[in-house]
Amino acid sequence: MNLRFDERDEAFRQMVRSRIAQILPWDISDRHRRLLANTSHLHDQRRWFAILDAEGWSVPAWPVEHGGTGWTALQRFIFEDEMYAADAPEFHWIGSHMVGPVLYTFGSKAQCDRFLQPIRDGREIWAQGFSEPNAGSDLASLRTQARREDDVYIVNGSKIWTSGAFEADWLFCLVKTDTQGKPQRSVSCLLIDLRSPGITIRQIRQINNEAHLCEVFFDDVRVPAENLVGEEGLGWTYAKFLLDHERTTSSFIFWIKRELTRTRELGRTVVRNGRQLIHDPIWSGRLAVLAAEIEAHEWSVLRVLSEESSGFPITAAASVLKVKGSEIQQSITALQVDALGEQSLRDYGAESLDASTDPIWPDLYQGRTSRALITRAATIFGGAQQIQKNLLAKLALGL
Amino acid sequence: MNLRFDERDEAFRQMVRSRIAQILPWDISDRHRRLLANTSHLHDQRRWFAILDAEGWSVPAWPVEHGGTGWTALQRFIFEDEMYAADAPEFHWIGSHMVGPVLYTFGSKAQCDRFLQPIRDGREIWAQGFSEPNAGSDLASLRTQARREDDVYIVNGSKIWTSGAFEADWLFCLVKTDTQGKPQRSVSCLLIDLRSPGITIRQIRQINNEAHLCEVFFDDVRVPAENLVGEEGLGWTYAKFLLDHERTTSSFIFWIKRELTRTRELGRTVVRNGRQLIHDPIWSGRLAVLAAEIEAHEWSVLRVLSEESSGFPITAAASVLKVKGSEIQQSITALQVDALGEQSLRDYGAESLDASTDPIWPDLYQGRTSRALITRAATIFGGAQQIQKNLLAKLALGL
Amino acid sequence: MDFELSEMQQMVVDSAERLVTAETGLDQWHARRKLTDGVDPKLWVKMAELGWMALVIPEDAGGLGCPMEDLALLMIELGRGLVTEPLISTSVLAAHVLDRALVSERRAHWLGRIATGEVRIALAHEEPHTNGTIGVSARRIEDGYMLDGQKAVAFDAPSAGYLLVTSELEGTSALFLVARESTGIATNSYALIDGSRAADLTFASAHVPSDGLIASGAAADRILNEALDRARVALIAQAVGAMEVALRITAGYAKERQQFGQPIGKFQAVQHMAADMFVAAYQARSALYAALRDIDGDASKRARSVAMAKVVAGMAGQTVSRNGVQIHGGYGVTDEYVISHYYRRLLVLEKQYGGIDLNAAKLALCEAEA
Amino acid sequence: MDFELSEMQQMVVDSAERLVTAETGLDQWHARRKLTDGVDPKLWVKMAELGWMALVIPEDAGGLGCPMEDLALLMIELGRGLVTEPLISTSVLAAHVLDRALVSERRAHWLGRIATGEVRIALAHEEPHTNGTIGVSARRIEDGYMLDGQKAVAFDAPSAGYLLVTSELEGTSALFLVARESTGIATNSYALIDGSRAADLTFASAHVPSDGLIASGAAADRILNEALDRARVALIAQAVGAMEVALRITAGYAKERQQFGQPIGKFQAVQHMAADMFVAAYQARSALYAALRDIDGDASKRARSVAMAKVVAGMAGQTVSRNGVQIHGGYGVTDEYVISHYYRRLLVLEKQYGGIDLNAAKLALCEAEA
Repeated sequence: MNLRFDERDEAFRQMVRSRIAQILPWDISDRHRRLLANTSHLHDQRRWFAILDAEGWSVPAWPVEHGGTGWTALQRFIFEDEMYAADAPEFHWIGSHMVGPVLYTFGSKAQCDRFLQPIRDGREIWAQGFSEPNAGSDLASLRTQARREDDVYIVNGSKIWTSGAFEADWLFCLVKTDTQGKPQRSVSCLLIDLRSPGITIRQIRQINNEAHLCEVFFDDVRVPAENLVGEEGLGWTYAKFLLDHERTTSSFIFWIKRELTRTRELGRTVVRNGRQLIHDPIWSGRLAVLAAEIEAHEWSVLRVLSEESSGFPITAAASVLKVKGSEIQQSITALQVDALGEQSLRDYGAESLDASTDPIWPDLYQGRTSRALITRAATIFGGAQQIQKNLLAKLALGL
Repeated sequence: MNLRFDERDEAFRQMVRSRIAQILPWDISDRHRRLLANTSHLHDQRRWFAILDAEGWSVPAWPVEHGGTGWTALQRFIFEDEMYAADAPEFHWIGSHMVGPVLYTFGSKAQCDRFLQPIRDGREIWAQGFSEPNAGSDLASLRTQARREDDVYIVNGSKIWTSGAFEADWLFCLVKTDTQGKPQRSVSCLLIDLRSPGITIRQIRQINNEAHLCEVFFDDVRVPAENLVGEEGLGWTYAKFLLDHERTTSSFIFWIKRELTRTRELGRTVVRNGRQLIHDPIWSGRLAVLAAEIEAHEWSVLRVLSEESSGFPITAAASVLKVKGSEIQQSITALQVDALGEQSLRDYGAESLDASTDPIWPDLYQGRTSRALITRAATIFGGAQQIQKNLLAKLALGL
Repeated sequence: MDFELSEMQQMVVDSAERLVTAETGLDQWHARRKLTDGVDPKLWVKMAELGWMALVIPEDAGGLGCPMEDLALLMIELGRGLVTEPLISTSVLAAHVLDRALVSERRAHWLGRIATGEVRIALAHEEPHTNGTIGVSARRIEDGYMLDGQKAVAFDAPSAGYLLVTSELEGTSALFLVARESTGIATNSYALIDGSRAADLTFASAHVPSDGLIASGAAADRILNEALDRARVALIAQAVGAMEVALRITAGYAKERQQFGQPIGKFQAVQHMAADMFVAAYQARSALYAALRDIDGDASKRARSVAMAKVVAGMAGQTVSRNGVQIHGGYGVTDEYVISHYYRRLLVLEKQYGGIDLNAAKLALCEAEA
Repeated sequence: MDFELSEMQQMVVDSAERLVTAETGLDQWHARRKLTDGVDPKLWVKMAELGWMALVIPEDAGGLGCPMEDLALLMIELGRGLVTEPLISTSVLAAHVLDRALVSERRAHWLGRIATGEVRIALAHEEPHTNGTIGVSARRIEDGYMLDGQKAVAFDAPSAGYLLVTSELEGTSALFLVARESTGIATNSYALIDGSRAADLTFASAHVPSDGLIASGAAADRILNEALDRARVALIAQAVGAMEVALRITAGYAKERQQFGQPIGKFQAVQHMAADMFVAAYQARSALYAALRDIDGDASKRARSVAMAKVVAGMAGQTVSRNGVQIHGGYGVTDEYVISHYYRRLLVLEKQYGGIDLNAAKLALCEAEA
């Protein structure tokens, strides 16, 4: 065991940092800083992906033969850390972190040829159709059906909480291809063109005014059979592969570190009782404890990334990242809201504004409460906190 | 609704306060202040009960014909508040708050004649035998049996967590008198002389060095049938009566208020970084929030005492008192421990010491950590916090 | 001490319950976003007709002279219905200020206008907390005063005809009553997250006639603090009502919503989150009662009890609204489920006129100075 | 960055595991209460023979020159076994001070004695926090120094032959090495709640020879802070070990203990408390790693990382020990179940050399001054 940072990693960080500073358009990072929504601006994201693709950096984790970088896990960690620190748009997770890996692992050559490049360069954006109105945390009760007829599947049913479906191009969708069999063997993965006839998309307005989550309805939607991923009935296997593949994403570590920086800025911007808030011992005490939790959280991520061996399955450690990460997201945004006091109550609406010229409302204030509101979802989506803790008790402790 | 205090209640408080000051022996309150244990010193308690009995104040809540005071619920509240504030020993709950009420409500005249007076004057001390090694929170699985033979019951089995059994005179005991019937109709209440042959008592050393909790073993213990309370099979009814009867005791409100006073004293006694701890904004902030919680908690007790009408059963409100009361007991003792820092780590052993002459260790320090350690039991005994919350969800919310 | 409702109190509660049932709900709340100033004029008139604006105004000034307990009961009901009409600004806060600052006919005139719902008055007190902004100060001129500076987040100002403006004047405090649309006053209005409205006010050589100064020095501070504490009690009462309904809605949802083959309310984790909500809401109501006991009493005791209640109700509001959303799962963070509106309203009620943090700091200072 | 154990590390861990398995457990802990000074001399010798006292002492002074990672791994194992032998005081804290304060032969002499387990040295640094007590100050006399004043809760002092005493000297800091039984030094020994021992020390014209002053001024402060941070890391590592075992014991209990017809581990509430323990223990180990990364680096970064780890591990220790006791029910608060011993030990580990509160305040100051 040797926990000192390697000089080479530090050099890599410097290289990445200066290159991002060169290639990231100023208007993108500026807009990104004032974002009200919790997800990056899609147009900016596409532009940024195209730029990264030209650099060969848009899908660092993919195998080199599919356009990956060949970086170590720690280097990929550093790269993403720097992307966030630079206020760059984030990865479009569904395509780069889910669909891509599933396709190059289980998909056909034709699927790889058709789909991977548009993911790499941001031309095609993917959404993910897992949850259904009656199957939130309980994915075993999926009902959306795909009936095979000759060389097409006829899909009927609906999905919910499909992030960004209204502006996405494709849907990576779990469907039931077998209504008789065991739930574990009856689910398949289909790639569905979101412009197919029979698809209706409804945006759901959220607590923070965004309407990014969608409901997607399928009414006899015809999907070419070649869009089946791998084998029928193995949908669960692929979904599980995804979760195992993406062990550290749910830690939100980079997002959290960026918000920590913003919180510190807030502490120096807000003046209360004639002094900067950062000099209020109670507020800075909360900040300090949170910063300590974040430091530890970051090391938890590094441990999982490095697959540290221990007496329990690594999936348990991944659950720790999710549980702690979602808690911290909520704590840090709450601390921002508290910093702003009554000024936190302003509703900025759904659209991000131009740069502020009003000294009462510095740019930094915009989006803080919006973020805090939607962050209540951190303990809900991607497996509610309750489910995560059930899982932990079982995986790590055998309860 | 009118929430202002009545002048007459304030006058009553003054009367009680000055009378207690007159009759409470100085050595008792002095010892009581330096107590390491969580329960009052039994010898002092007996002395104090005798004094209170002479005053006619030893069992204020009992009907006047049994020696009660005829005070209103609020007056009894004030009386007890003043007892604690004066560092008097507390009531010996089991006798005065449990056995007495059960006997004068369900017991025979002979039982009342025999048992009530010695409870009133502290001559006979009672313990309570409810829990068993395999029935902690789950009282339905009691196993201690009482087999009727002519005019005696033969008792076999064991009880655990029996507070003070080693120094008590009598045991108020739940036993199974029917091994076939439904659990709800198979339990009875027996009054058992703790000096009966066949009884073995083992003291259990606790986390705070006290050994007040006991295990009581029954080996063919013969109990006269006249010591059956009420009817066979109605043990649950009587136990439930007790709980309904004692809605506010588990709030620990008076205990908590006394610890709040001590915590404030600590804040002025401890000097840290050259200033009194009370001037440390983080510590005094924690104290302030806790004091606010305690103020609200006290009003919760008053609402239950006054049987405020609301949309849910009053037993739910009583559970709130237990849940919140035990949380606060833990928070306030933790705040004391934090105040003492490294000095909180000293182990004082089990026996209270004489008044301190060492300025490093003022009397006030003694017992703080001991109290904090045993207070972990507040969320365990008398219905674990988990059980209380199950109950609340059911009673108040229908879940 | 008596927890039973008087006849008058029962009447207030019943009328409020009827109005809340008839006039609130998701559709209405969504519709209110389109009101320019956050106030539905018809609803305002109805409330005035029910006597609510007159409730705590003294009888000698045309009010009903009811105690604060009655107001709290009304506010609990309005909190249940998420009613954000600017009742507190006008009929609690401004009414108290004008009752104490004005005398004889002028007092009767203004309190009468408030009691009938004819006028709305907002407090402009808080100043922005960043560099580059300046607070309001006044200077004496020949025929009155000239005000300069800025106020931020003046609750309910967009719909108010008049403002109560706190200001520095010759080294001491001053309280002005001015028409909001006077020359030299610019209003920057915006919505808050619960759909109510607030504004920043910029005073640029704003002229106030001599009688616009209604209190100054220690009296101004005292009156303002009294009025703010009464307004805080009203906010706390609304929070209690909001929590009790959020709890009911969430328990209802937990009984209906099926996951893993049973209602989610059968899961112990959900039960415990709900139980924690219940405990919190109970505790908040108790804190409200404690504040009501002291609201007309000794100033330092009053300030302390109100701050305590603001802290307890604020923390309780967080527990209730957070657990309520959590139990609702994904639906909890949508605008389409009412629980998210309770969440936002409870956040406003926590922060308005000082959040948990500011009140805890105030109490900590009391502890240190005791 | 590499999380795999080296051969040396594996050896240390294995030997510690063996010793812990053989030498600890309830009966041993109960027996240790009767030791007068808290140290089992046989165990001490065994530990010395295993090279543990020499572990982080530089090779040029007769030590093994291992990095702090190795020490942390050893401490994790000792934490598992609730070993309270005064290893940290002597072979971490005092060893570092003497390594940095002494030179050449004298350094080799003292470090050699520590490495072989021949001597035990305790730090007397903290001063009592009440009125009526006075801290230690020194004045120069002809043939050395005279010390007066008091130290409180000097950990492990009762079994130590020597003391490292911090003192004021001519307006600056000074660090003395003195024999504990020197004339003028009175030791008031007592047990701590985990069975270890501490003492208050009263210096009344205690004479220290000239070479007893081993560092002064900024150097004394720097050396002491470095040594304390290393000791803190060792405490944190022990806490990590204690948490991991408390977790295992509790999970085991939850699988065995039946209530309401099933193991209590089947109840979701118990599962979630246990899951929270797991998360906390995981987080604590991560914090330890962060501190280890910076332990030999830049002073302010080191102090910050160690304080962070002390806070995180402190809070985690509370979660683990509190939930562990809660899941054990009544048995959790008895001396007869080991979980209560983990509870007490984790409380000591949290508070020793600064608890959550002091370290959080230190970090808050860093935030403000950054």
